[in-house]
Amino acid sequence: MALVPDIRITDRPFDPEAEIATLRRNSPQTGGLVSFTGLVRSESRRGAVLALELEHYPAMTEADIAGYAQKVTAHWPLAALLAIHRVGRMTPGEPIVLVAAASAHRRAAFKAADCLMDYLKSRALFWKRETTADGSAWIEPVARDYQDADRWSL
Amino acid sequence: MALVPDIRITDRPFDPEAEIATLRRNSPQTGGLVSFTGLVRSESRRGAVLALELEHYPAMTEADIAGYAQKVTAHWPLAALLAIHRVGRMTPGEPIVLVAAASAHRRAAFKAADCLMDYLKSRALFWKRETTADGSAWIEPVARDYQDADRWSL
Amino acid sequence: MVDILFFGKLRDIAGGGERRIALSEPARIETIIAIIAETDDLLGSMLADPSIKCALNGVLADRQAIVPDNAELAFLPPVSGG
Amino acid sequence: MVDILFFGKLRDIAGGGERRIALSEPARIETIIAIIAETDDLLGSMLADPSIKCALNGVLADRQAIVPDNAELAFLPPVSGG
Repeated sequence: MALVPDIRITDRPFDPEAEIATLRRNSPQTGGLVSFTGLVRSESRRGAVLALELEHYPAMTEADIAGYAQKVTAHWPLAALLAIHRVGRMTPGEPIVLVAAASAHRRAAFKAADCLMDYLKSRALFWKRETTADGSAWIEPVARDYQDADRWSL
Repeated sequence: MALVPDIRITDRPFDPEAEIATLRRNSPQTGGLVSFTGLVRSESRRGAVLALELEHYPAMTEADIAGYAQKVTAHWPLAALLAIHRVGRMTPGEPIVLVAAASAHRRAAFKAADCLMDYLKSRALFWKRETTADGSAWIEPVARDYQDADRWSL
Repeated sequence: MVDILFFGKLRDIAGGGERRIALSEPARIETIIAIIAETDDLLGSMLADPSIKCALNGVLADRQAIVPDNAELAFLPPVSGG
Repeated sequence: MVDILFFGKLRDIAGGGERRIALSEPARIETIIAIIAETDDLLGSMLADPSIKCALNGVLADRQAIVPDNAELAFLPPVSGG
């Protein structure tokens, strides 16, 4: 049976560790589980961050990520693949994103989580606006983010 | 102030997600957190696993890992680095190991966790005995594990 | 009618995330951009930039694609998640 | 006296994790392996294998290292964690 990735976009806070725990308990055959949790930074190049707003395109974003996640599951032998991405307004320290991959093979779990996270960072349909004391600015990926995403060819 | 890695060997069960949550809450400046949780497999090449026993050398193992973890923190810009490793007798599904790295830089967190995990797998002073219906056997790393560890030169 | 959606920085420039325009006949996306540029110079020049992707009814589309009536046309500036 | 520790598969072959031997004078690790081999052929040949590392008082040591009195000498077979 093909693995169906669990992809969720939510406008509510989520508990990354509760999600990781559920994934772990539901993957008893798993050798290992890799997770990445992204948090709203308290400092950016523009100074202290007051808030971050994430926007998505409901008609496309989740389906697009699910399509890419299917490629990830086809590329590495995974027992489970999860991505949760917040949208809406967030404050520093809040979790924005969780990616988790479970596999019998450690390396596959690392690569799958790394790869899907790179996609979320610079390819998935999100737009991010940061508010500091200087006002709000839309944030685009830096060159490094594109280089990271370019490492994968699924 | 230099970061001091948190390295623990324990003969009791531990809760990986509670540890990840604590690390996250204690690293408010962190952009992201990568974790690897290793679980006792229920199946091995030798069939259904009944138990796994992990042995260490108290006079050396933890200090040796702490020494390597210091190199990891010197090599990548990390906000926190944690490794917890079980010893003693475990049954399938139980967590054996947790590695977690927090950093303002996603890539640094991924690499540090990956690297320290490779060290724990094939360089740190642990010995692992697996019990199946056929009896007990000491498990040594496979060629792939050594190749993984050889990727890093800290 | 065509529903036009603006995301990210385009939403700010457009003064809102949605706009509806009437077409007398089906038109290419690039034609719609030209129509927008007639009344909104800055937005028009931003939409013309190749860094802006276009999606027609939820599917990425070429600027030469024909926009049918009742379509949803979205303009997607460079993305940034996580 | 020298305290000798065996780990992993060596513990099984040695029939226990610890052994204490008396030395009339300080000896090299390789000499101690030879002494063990006199009474325990299989264990001796395993210890002679270069895959087995040696630690003297908690520090990895060469087989030519001299073992002082009251030392702890550990034999470490190939490791495997996580």
